[in-house]
Amino acid sequence: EYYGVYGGTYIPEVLKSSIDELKENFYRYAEDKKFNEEYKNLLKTFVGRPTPLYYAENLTKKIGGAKIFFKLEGLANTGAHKINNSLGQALLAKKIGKKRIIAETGAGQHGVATAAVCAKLNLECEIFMGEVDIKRQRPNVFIMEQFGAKIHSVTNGTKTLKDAVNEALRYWTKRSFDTHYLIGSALGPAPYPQMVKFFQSIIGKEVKEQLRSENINKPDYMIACVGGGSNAIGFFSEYINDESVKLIGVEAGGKGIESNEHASKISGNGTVGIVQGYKSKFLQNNDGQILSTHSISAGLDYAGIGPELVYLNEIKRINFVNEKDDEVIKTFNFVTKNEGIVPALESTHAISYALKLASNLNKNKNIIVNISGIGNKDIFITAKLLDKTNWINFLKREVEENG
Amino acid sequence: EYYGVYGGTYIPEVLKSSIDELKENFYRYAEDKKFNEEYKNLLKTFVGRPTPLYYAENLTKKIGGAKIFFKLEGLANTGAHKINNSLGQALLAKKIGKKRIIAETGAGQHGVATAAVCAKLNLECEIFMGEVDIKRQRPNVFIMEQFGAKIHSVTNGTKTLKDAVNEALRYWTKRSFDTHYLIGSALGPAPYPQMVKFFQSIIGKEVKEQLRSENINKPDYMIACVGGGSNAIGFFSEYINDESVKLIGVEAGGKGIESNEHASKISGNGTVGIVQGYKSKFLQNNDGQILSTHSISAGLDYAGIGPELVYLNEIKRINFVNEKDDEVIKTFNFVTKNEGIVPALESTHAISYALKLASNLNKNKNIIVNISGIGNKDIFITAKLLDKTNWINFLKREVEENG
Amino acid sequence: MDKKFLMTHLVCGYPNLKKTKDIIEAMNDGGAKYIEVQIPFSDPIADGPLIEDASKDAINNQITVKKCLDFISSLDEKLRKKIIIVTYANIIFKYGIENFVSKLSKLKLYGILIPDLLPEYDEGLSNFCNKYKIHNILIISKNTNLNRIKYLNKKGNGFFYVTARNGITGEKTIFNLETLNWLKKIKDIIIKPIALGFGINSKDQILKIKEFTDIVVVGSHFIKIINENKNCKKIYEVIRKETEKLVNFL
Amino acid sequence: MDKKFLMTHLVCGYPNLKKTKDIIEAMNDGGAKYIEVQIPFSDPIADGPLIEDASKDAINNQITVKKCLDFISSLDEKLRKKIIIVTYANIIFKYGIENFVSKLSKLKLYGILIPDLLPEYDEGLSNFCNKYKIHNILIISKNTNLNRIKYLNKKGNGFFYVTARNGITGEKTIFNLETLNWLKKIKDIIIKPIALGFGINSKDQILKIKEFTDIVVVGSHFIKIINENKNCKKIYEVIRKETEKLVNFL
Repeated sequence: EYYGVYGGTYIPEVLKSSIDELKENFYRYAEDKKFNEEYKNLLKTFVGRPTPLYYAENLTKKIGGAKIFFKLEGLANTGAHKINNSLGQALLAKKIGKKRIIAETGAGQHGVATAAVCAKLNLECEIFMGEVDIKRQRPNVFIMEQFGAKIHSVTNGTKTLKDAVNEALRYWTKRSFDTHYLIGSALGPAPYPQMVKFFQSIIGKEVKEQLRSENINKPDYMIACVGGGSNAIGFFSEYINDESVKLIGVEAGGKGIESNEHASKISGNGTVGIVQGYKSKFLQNNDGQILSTHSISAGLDYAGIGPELVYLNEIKRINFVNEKDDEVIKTFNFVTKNEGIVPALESTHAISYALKLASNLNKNKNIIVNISGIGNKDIFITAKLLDKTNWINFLKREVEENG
Repeated sequence: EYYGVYGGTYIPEVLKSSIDELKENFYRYAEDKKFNEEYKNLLKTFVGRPTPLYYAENLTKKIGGAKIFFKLEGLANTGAHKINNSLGQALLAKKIGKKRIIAETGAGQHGVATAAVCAKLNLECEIFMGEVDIKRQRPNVFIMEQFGAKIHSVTNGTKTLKDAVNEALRYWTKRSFDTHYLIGSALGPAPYPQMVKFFQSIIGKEVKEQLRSENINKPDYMIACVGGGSNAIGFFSEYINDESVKLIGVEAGGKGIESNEHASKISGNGTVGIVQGYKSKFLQNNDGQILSTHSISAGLDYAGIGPELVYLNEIKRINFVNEKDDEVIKTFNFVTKNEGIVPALESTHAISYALKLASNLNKNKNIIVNISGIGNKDIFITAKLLDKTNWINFLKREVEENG
Repeated sequence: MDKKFLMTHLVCGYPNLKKTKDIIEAMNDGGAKYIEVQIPFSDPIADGPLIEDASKDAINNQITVKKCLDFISSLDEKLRKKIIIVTYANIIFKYGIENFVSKLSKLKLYGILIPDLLPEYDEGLSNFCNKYKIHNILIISKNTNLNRIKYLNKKGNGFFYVTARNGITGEKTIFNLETLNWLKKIKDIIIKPIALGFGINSKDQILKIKEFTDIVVVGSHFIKIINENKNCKKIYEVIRKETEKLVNFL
Repeated sequence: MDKKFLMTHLVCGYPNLKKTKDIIEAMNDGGAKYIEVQIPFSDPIADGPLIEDASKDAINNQITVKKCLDFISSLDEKLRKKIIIVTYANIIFKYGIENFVSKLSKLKLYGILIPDLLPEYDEGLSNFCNKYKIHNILIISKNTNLNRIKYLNKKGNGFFYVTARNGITGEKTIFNLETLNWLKKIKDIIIKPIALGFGINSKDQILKIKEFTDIVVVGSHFIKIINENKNCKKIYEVIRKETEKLVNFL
């Protein structure tokens, strides 16, 4: 349950029995052949796996260094890697006999993935989302509602992701007997970090197999963006024990570390704490109060990070860097124009660093970047930044013609 | 070049040599092993094929008749089947030595797919789009521009799709020596219907293979929506010669055939004509003037239809029906809630009919529905209809905070 | 050098049938040898915005194929003999191609020009034209290679419409040496007269090209003048004077 | 039947430190046996909206851990001995758990209650509490099974806080027969006194439960009263009277 000193199970007594039940069931089903077959079959037919491993030939040539590959998680159903975990946990919850799934969501991707899976598996679904996020992320809220999910507007605290987590935990303390709390990142009390990694490790497994069919022995570098870190830990999973593969996590540099408007826990100024059930690094003040964070990408905009990543950084297995909002937007432009792929802003952080790295490496090296999601979801951010007049005029027209 | 009396090459003299060149090259490359390998590799790594064949178990159980399967084309890169054809034609154009791709687009899906492919293949890309459509479909315009495409606003005629086709044809008459016109549906002058079918037939081929691994000998029914008909003809392709497989095309019933606000050429009141380069059925008046059409789904909102489909209907190989806007919206609700999949409004026409059909069939029958695209693109239509107040308030907020 | 002729162009029903009558008579009186009367079609892929917009206006003003033909039948026979009907495949297909050609024949019109019907896919048009003695005007474009020109030469039964550049109607054409040499080659192959068109509107152009052609086509230029004068009561005078002016350059 | 005691609750620094002083003295003077002083934390997962909002207010008003501890050290020793510090793991972890416990010891406080530190994962809290003679209040919830209650019984060194239902602070609890039977079972196992809390605010409730517990906890109810009287100059009187009233039900 611990990675070095990180991880653990820091929960109220009222949740102890549910967490114990979950632990026991997770470790049992993780070994269960039938469960794994059912999971894999749904990954194939419902999620659309395997997602491609794609050679970004144009970027490689323009940069003129290492070969750059993308793992295109954004082609999964609901547009991101999140569904790997949502599907796995929901299936597990169904096996245990739970009737209802609750989940927190910030930007909405985890909520959308979870709502989709619940529709598929005939589970009730309630999503906790900060009031501020609900207002900002209406397209995702709409999709969740279409999937039949009930949205709880969280009006406590800062009314964003961390408060949605708190509220989901509180709700869980009341209903854990028939309800599974489906955490969306590799964090929270054990067994969540282990469980989320388990379900996201499909990404790394596919990479390994796909590299084999490209006749590449192994990656030289693997790069993933890190908010909570579920895409990163799943993507890295197969290679953590192979030290010849360099692993790099890219955090949200926001407006720069010195500005304190960022979400970089490891490469920035996070410190060790125990929050929301787990011990890890958090952006917090000297008293231990959690700070508000900033990132252009809603999916990275969170004060905590998965405990295993912190540990793997501490033992120097994963290196962490960060990329700033403005660099990310530049990279977004560059990638869409040259590859015909729209990366999520989250994933664009990883690409942004990969491009810098590639230019300093020999052509016989290869870099694999996890494109954790597709960027169409970000249009209300990117269009506003890159095409403001047309976009605002379009929205005005929509309002005028239908208001 | 003809299917019965339909098809042909009805073009101005100025295009004759380009069409001849294209015909010759298409038939040559269609047989070329290296070309096909390159195409298939890109389908795998860039498009994300194969797309899943998915058993819609919940719908099947609720309906209580035939088994319903979905072919999930919406999980392809850029969210629809359109890219199969865009990729194939662009690759062909590149082989022929063209430097530039032009394409028409209505709702924008074909434009987005074509722009993506051009970014990938380093081809210049110019997209013709009606002024009215540009205003309505800003999200797709934004994505195309991100891919580096130049958008031509078409201000002639009704300023919508058919005028974009006209304008693209006109532009092509000037620049055909270095420019390929990438038509997005299985229509236009030969060899376009043949070529688009060829590139879209990957859908049918995959279905055949996927059924085999499900131990299903063949489909009993195949259902696809039909605007121009490229998803339908590609999806049906493997089974056209097997008359035991019933093929059904579902057209846009709009507000009902009797209202004359629809886009149903075969099941509605289309008549034979020669327009935009091909002989087929069109919605037109007694003089042969093309009528404006209506559908809730922009992708079906076109007055023409592929000539092969008309022929296959005439010889009673494909049956055509239509579904109305309001039925489609009901089905959209039903499918999202029960399957965790968001079908494009186009494809929802096909599902809508499939549900009716399934209920009258025995449980040992199976129906495969082509889900030609994912419905997230329709949010500006669906959210307005299904969640108007929240949606308009959201847009207002976006305008106010950024205007 | 032989006498050269002018062919003019108008869209039937634009701005309305009454003015169409003024215009066609003005062209006739001004000395045009041939007059292209375009029956409007909703999707004219070979035309530029001027002709498309005029067509759209006419259709919106309830012009129909029948009204066009009735209008033409109301004209003097002498004038009718100058008329070449220009329209798109779908219009005559919907009408019935044989019916349409026979109708033109009854009206004693000169010919027909359908830009989207190539001889290989013409739905019997050339046969019907032969049968009913209507000239079927074929187009030769700058993309048409010599072999194909020879082929077309055999197919056409009227003069040939040579488009002096790629693209559509209504855009300016520059006649450089290469184009003029190309025109010479065509004249060597084509036995029938040729009409040279696309973007001709100035004295300079006409003087440059008249030795290479039998007929000079001025199309969109007239649409533009009609457009500018559509509310003018003296449209007859304007068009007649312009026609006379152009004829005088020949 | 033994004498029963009241434990009250307040958030340190809410609405401000001056009023906190009035409130804590009022509770003391009103007859509370124990007073929970909650050091605010930004993300209190075991608390309902009342305590969370009070915590947020206090933090926004620049309350810090140091200010809380300084405030407590300014109180009379007799009062301090009644105090149980309630806060979350991160606050004491950041401070240093041993330092924190030793500080409480120096201040002669009664105990500490950290809802998100279970004995199995308590970062040494119980050891430090034993070392520095501070009572470590453990929680028993309705989900805690009998085996675990036996385990906790061995781990705690102060009284046990029994939450009378699932969920979080501040919601009303209904004491039915099943709950009362459950409480009896707990009393059979737990040697140390128990404090029963979560949603207690009425005479009825208190009369119903007092035979099953040693200490009755009234928490969110006080936060609500403080909230309603936060601008009232007579907050001391209000709180003291409420405390006296509740004590009299016991």
